[in-house]
Amino acid sequence: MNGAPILTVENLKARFRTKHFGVSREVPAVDDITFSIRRNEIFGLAGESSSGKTTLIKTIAGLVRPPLELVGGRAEFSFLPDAPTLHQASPAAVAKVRWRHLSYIMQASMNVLNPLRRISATFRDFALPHLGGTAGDFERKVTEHLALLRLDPSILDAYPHELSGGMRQRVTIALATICRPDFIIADEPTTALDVIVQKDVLGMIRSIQREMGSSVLFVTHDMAVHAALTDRLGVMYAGCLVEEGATSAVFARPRHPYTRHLIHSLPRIGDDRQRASLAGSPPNLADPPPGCRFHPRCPLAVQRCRQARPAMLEAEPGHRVACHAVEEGRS
Amino acid sequence: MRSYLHYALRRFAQFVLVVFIGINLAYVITHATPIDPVEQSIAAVTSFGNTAPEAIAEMRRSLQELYGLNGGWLEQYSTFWSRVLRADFGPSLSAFPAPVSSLIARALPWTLGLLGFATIVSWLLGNLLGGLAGYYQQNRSLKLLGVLAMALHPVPYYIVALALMIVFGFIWPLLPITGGSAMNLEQGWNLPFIISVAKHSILPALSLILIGVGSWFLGMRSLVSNIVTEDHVVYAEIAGVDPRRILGSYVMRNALAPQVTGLAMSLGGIFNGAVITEKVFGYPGVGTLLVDAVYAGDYGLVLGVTTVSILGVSLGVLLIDLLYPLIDPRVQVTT
Amino acid sequence: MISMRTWLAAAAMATALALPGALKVEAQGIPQNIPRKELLILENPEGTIKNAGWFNIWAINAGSQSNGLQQAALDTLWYIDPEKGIDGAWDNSLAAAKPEYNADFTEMRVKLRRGLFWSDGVEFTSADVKATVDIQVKNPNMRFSAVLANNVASVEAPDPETVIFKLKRPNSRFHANFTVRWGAIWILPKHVFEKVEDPAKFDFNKPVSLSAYTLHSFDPDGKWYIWQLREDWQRTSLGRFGKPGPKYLAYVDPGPPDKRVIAQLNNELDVIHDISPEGMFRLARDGKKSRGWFNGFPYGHPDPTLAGVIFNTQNEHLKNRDVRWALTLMIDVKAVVMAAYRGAATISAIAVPPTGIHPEAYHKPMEAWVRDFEIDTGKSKVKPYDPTVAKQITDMLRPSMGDQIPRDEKEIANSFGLGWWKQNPQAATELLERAGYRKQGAQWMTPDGKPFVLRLMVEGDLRPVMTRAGTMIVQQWRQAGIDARIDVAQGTLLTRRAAGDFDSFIGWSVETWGGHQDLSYFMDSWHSAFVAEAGKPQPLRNWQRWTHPELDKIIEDIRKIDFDDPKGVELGKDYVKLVTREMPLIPLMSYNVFTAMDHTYWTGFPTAENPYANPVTNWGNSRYMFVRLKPAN
Amino acid sequence: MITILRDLLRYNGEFRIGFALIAVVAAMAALSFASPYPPNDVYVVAPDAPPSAAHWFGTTSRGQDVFWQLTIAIRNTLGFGLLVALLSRIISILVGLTAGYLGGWADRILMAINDTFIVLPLFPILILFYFVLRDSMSTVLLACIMASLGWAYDARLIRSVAMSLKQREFTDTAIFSGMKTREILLREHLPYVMPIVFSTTLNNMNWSIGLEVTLAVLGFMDINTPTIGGMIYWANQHTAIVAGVWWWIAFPILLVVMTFVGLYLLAVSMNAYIDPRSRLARMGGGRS
Repeated sequence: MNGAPILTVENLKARFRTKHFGVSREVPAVDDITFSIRRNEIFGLAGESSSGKTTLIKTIAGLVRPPLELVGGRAEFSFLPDAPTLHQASPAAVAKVRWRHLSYIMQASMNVLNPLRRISATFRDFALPHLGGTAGDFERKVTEHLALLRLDPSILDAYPHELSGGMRQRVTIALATICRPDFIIADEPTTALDVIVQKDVLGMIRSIQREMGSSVLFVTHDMAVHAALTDRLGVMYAGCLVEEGATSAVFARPRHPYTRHLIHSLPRIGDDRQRASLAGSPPNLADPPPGCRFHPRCPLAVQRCRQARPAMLEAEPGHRVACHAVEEGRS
Repeated sequence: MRSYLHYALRRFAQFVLVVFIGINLAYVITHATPIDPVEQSIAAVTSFGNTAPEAIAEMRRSLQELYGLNGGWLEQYSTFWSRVLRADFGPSLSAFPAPVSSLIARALPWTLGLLGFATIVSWLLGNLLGGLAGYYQQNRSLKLLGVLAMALHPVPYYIVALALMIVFGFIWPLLPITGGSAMNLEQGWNLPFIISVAKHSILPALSLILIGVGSWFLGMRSLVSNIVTEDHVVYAEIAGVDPRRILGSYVMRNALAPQVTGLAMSLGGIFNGAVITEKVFGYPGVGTLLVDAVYAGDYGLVLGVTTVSILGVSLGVLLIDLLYPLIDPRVQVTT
Repeated sequence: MISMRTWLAAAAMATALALPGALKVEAQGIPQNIPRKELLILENPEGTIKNAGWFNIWAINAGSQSNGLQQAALDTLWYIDPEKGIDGAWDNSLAAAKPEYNADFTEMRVKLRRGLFWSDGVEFTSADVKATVDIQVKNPNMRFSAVLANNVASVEAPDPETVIFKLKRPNSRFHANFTVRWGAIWILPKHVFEKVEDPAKFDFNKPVSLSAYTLHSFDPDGKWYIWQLREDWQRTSLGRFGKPGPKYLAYVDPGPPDKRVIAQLNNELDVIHDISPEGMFRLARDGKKSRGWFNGFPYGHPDPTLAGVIFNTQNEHLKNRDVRWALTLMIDVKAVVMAAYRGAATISAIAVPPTGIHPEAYHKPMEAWVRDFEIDTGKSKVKPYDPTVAKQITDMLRPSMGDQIPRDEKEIANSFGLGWWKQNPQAATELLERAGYRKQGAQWMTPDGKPFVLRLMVEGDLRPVMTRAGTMIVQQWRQAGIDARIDVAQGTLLTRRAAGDFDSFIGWSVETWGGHQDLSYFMDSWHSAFVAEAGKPQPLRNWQRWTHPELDKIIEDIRKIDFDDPKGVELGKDYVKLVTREMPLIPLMSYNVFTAMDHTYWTGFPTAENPYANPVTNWGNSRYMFVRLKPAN
Repeated sequence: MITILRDLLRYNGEFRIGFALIAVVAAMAALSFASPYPPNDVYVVAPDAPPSAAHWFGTTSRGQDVFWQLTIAIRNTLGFGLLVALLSRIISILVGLTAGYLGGWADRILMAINDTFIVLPLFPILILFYFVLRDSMSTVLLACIMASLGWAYDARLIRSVAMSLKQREFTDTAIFSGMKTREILLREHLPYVMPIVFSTTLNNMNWSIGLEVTLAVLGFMDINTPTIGGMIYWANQHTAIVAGVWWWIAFPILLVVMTFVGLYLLAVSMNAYIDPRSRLARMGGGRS
C-alpha cells in the first residue's frame, strides 16, 4: 500500500445546535476525531446508529449547514491541499473537486436520485461538467462505464421509480464512479438491500475500487461487511473515534471493549454460545456522560473512566485505541 | 401511455362528477325556491308598461317553455340538462330578448383574460419568490417578503381591491378604476385598445395577484425548506452540481408538483376572488355580470353564469390535472 | 448569493413589466379621439348595458332606456316639461298643434309638422305615426301593444300631415300616451320596420334617428354610447330652437357614486344623473364649477314624483285604515328627511309631488283644509297636521349649513315644503287599539295574538337615499313597538312591487307631469278595474292595490273633461282629500335628484334660476338643454 | 393545555403576534355588551364627526358611533365565523375520519365527493342561494349553508391524519378488543385529530368571515344585523370615501384585517406546534 494519506482528519469537531419552542440543544456529534486514509484503500467506519458516523462524513465532505456547525479541527484532502476542510474552501475550488476527486454513495440511496428526472439527466447533471466533451462523447463514456458495471444502457431512459431498489443502488454506484474519483465516501450503501443483492453490490464496489485505484471511506454498522470488504477500520462511539487499525488486526485482536462487543455480537457458523449482550443503551448525545463516554456500559469501567477522557493512543503500530484500560494494560 | 390513459380517464371521471354535482346543486337550489321564475319574469316585463291580459297569457306560455316548467319532474329535469348541454339558458330578463348565452359569451373573454393572467403571474411569481425564500432562508429581503405575504394572504379579495381602489384611484389617481378599456376605441387587435385594456386591468389583476402571490409564496417556501433536506438534493449538492441547476431542477421543480395540485384545488377560490374584484373595478367580466344579474333579479342569467362558472372552473382543473404528469411522471403509476 | 440576486432582479423585472408605464398613466375616463370641447359627457344611470347592441325601444324591456336614444334620436308628438320649458311647459314636437278631440272624446285628430326627416334622409309623415300604432297592435308582445290595443279602434292617415285616432272608449287623456314625461310612445320609422319580419325580435342597430343626433359608436360591453350631431339637424323638431351646442354626446357608465364624484372632479363627467347627498356636498365644495339644480342647499332637482311608503293594502294588517294612519303617526318626518337627504328634501303631507306647478295648484290652496283635518281615534279627536315642519327642518340645518339655508318663509316653502303630520304616539296607540291590536310589554301584538311583523322593502344601493329613508322609518316603527324589518330587494324591487310580494316599500306610485296640473298621468291607472288579485301581477302604477268607489268616480269624471279644464284641479283636490283620509300610502317628499352639472366645458344648463328643462339624464324631456348649452371658454 | 399556551406564548413570535391581535379583537367584541347605544339604531349621535375624545373612532353619516358600532359588528362577525367553523367541523371530522379509517371504496367515494366540493366555485353558488332565498336568508341560515359547502378541504387533512392513525398499534388493539368502528373513531382517533381540527377551525373562520364580508358588502346579507361587512356596505351607501368620512371605512377594515392576520398566525403557529418534525426536535433526539 502506498503510504501518502489522501485524507487527513485532525481534531475534527462539529455539533448540532437547535432551538424549538425555547428548548435549545447542543449536540456534539463529532468530538475531536483524528485519523487518516491512504490512497487505494478501503477504510471502514463502524458503530451503532446515531453514533455520529453520518455526521462525521458529512463534516468531512463539507456538507455543513445549520443546524450542523463546524467547531474546529481539519479534514484535509490531498487533492485540495490548502483548505483545512472542504467547508472552508472556496466554493469554486470545492465545485471543481467534487465528483471529479471526491464522490459519495449515500445512505438511503433509494431516494438520492431526483424522482422527477430521468437517469440520463442525473448523469449529465453530475458528471458532464467534470468530464466535458461533446454530448456524443459523454454518452459513449457513460455507456461504457455502465457496461463495466454490467448495467444495461436502457436504464438511462428510466425514471428512478421505475427501477428496483437494488438497481437504483447500482445506478448510484455507477453515478459515483463515473468520473473515476480519487476518493469515494460510501454511507451504508447496502443497508436496505436484501442479502443477495447486497453481496452483488459489495462486489461491484470492490471491483471498481480495485480497477480505478480509488480510496473508499465505507460506513456501515454491519461488522460482517467490514470484515469482508475493508482494509482498515475505525470504530465510533457517541461521537468519538474509539479504535482504529487494519481490519484484520482489529478483528484479530479488538482492543476497545466496545469493538470487542461489536465483533463478538456477529453471528458465526457453528457457534451457538449465548453472547453477552451489552447493558444499557447509547448515551443521549445532547447530554453525554463525563469521562469515557462508554463507561456506563463498560464492563471494565473504573473511577478514572468516569472522570477523564481517554486519549487515542497507539497500542500497536498502526492500531490506535482510546481506552484507559488498554492504556493501563488491563485489557 | 396506457397508464396515462388510465390516469386521464380517472381525472375525467372526477371532472364529470364535479360538473354533475355542481349543476345539480344549482338545479336544486333554483327549483327549491318559492319564487316562480315565470311570474317573476312577467312581472318584470309588465312593470314597464300596461300590458293586455292576452299578451300576458301568451308570454306566460312561452316562458314556461323556456324555463322547462312544463311536464312532470323528470321531464323538467331532462329539459334542464339538455339546455345546459346546449348552453341555452333562454332569454335574459334584464336584457330581454338577448339570450343569456350571448351575454356570457361576451363577458367570458374578459374574465378568462384577467383570471388567467393574474393566476399565472401570481403562481409563477409566488413560487419563484417562495422557492428562493425557502432556499436562502437567511436572506433579509426574502424574510421581509415572507412577513408581507403572511399579512396579505389571509385578507379577503374585497378588502384588498377596495384598498387598491382607494389608494390608486382616489388618493394617488394613477390608474383607471372602472371599466375594461377607454371609451371610443375599436375593440380588437389594435395597439391603442390593447394598451388601454392592459391599463384597465392593472388594478383588478393586482388585487388578485397580491393575495395569490402571498399564498403561493408561503406554500412554496415551506415546501422548499423541506425539500432542501431531502436526500436527492443533498446528494446533488455533494456531487457539486451547479447550484442554479440544483435550485431549478432539484428543488423548485420538485416543489412545483404539489403546487400544481394546489393550483387545481384553489382555482374555485381564485374565481370567487375574480367575481368580487371585477365588481369593485366595474370590469366587464362574468363576475360583474353575475352580481348585476342578482341585482336585476335576472333568473336565467344568474343560473347561466353559475353553471358556466362551475363548468369553467372544473374544466380548468381538468386541464391542470391532465398536464400534471408532465411535471410529475410518478402519478401515472401511483394513482 | 450572486445567483440569488439575479433571481430577485428577474422577479423585480417581471413585476415592473406587469405594470406597463404605471407611473406615467393618468385616469383616462373620457372617450378617445374626440375633441373634449365638442363633447358633452352624461351619465347613463342604468350602468352597464348587458345587450348593448339593442336599440329597438319598442320591444319590451329590451336594451338600454337611457343610452342617449331617449334624448338624441327618439321623438314623438308632444312634450310636457316638468319645469317651465323653453317656450312654455307644453311643446308641440312632431305635432304642429295640440290634439283635437271630438265632443265625446272618442276621436283624436293630430296635425303634424312638415319638413322633418329621418337621419337616413326619408321624410317623416303621418304614415310613420300610423305604423307605430298598427305594428304594435299587430304584434302583441311589444312595449306599447296593450295600451294601444285597449284604446285604439283604428288609426287613419288621410294625408301626410294628418293622423286620426278612433278610440274604443271615450278618453280625454289619450294624447298623454304620446306626450313625453320621462318617456312616451315614441314614433318608429315605418320604412325600416315594415321590412322586418318580427319587430319584437329586431335589434334596430344601427338606429335611424328622428331627432338631432345619430349614433356615432358604442361599446359592445355596454359601458358607453356616443352620438353625433346630424348635418341636417335643422330638419328635426329640435331645429326650431337653434343649433345644439355639443357636436358629440357620450352616455357613459361611470360606476358607483363615489367614482362618479371623482369623475366629475376630474372634469370627465359633465352631468351626473344622481349621487348620494354626501357626494353632492363634496362636489359643491371641491368641484370648482360643479353645481346642482339649486346653487346651494338643497341642491337636488325635485322630480314630479312623490316618494313615500307604499302599503300593500291587500295585506291582512294594512287593509285597515286605522293601522295605516297609526303607522303614519309613528313617523317623525324630520328624522327621515335628515337620514335620507340630510335635510335636502321637499316634504309633502298630501299625495301630490310638491314640485313643478303643484304647490300653487294643490299644496297652498289646500293648506287650510289640511290644518283643519281631524282624525277620530275613538278615544280622542286630533288634528295631526303640523304646519311648521319645514321651518323646523331649516332650523335644524342652519347650525351646520349656515347662510345657505333660507330664512324667508316663501323660499323655505319653495325648497323645503310646508308642513307634515306630527309624530303622535298616543294617537297611534289609540288607532291600533281600535283596530284590535294589543301592546304586550314593548311589543305590539296583532288581533290574533302574534307579534306585529312588518317588512319595508328598499332597493339598497341602487337607490341609496330611499334606502336610508326606509331604514329610518323602520327604526321609528321598531321604537314604537312593531317588529319592523328592512328588506333589501335591489333590482328585484320592481318585480316584487308588481307581483305584490311585499308588506310595504319605499317608492312611488304618484308621478305627475310637473309642468301641468292634470293628475290623470298616474291616477287613471288607479282605477279599480286595473287592480289585480293578490298574487297576480299588478299593472303600472297602483302598486298599493288600493281601491275605493269614490276614487273610481273621480277618475271617471276626469276622463270626461278636457285636459286643460279647470274642473280637473277640483277633482284633483277631491282625490287629495280622499287619500289623506284613507292613507293608502304615506306621502313623504318629492324625489329629489342630485343631478350635478360641471360648467367647466359647457354652460347654460337648466337650473332653479333658469328652469327651462329638467337636467336629469334619463328623461326624454332633458333633450331641450342641448340647444341651450354653449361651450365654456 | 395551559402549558402549551405558555410555551407558544413564550417561544413563538407568530403565536405571540396572533394572540395579541385576537386578544384585541376579542376585547372589542366583549365591549359590545357595554355599548351605550342600541346597535340597530341610527342617528343616535351627531353624524360625520371625526375621531375625537368623545367618539374615539368618529361617527358615521348615519349618526352611529364607529367604535361602539364596531364592537357589536365584530362580535356578530366573529360569532358567524365560529358558527360556520363549528358546524363544518362536524362534517369534516365525520367524513375525514370515516374515509381515512375505512379506506378502500368508501374512501374513494367520499374523497371524490370531497374533491368536488374543493373544486366547486362556492361564491356563485352562495349568490344563487341568496338569489332564491332573498330576505329569508338569515345569518344563521347562511352559516348553515356555508358550513355545508366549506368542509371539504379540512376533511382531506383530517383523513390523512386518520390514515396514519390506522397504521398504529392501538388501532389493532382496539379492534381485537371488540370495539365498534364508531367507538374506535370517537374514542381512539378523535383525540389525535383534535389538534389539527383546532388549527383548521381558525383557517375556516378566516374563510367564512371573508365570504361574509364580501357578501355583506354587495348587500347579499341580512343588513338588519350589524357586521363588519354591513358597516362597509353602509359606508359605501353614503359614499364615505369621497365624502371624506374615512374613519367609517378605515377602522372596520383595520379591525377585520387584524382578525384575519391574527387568526392566520394562530393557525400557522399551531400547525408548527403540531408538526411532528418540530415536536420531535422539541422532545430531543435530534438525529445526526
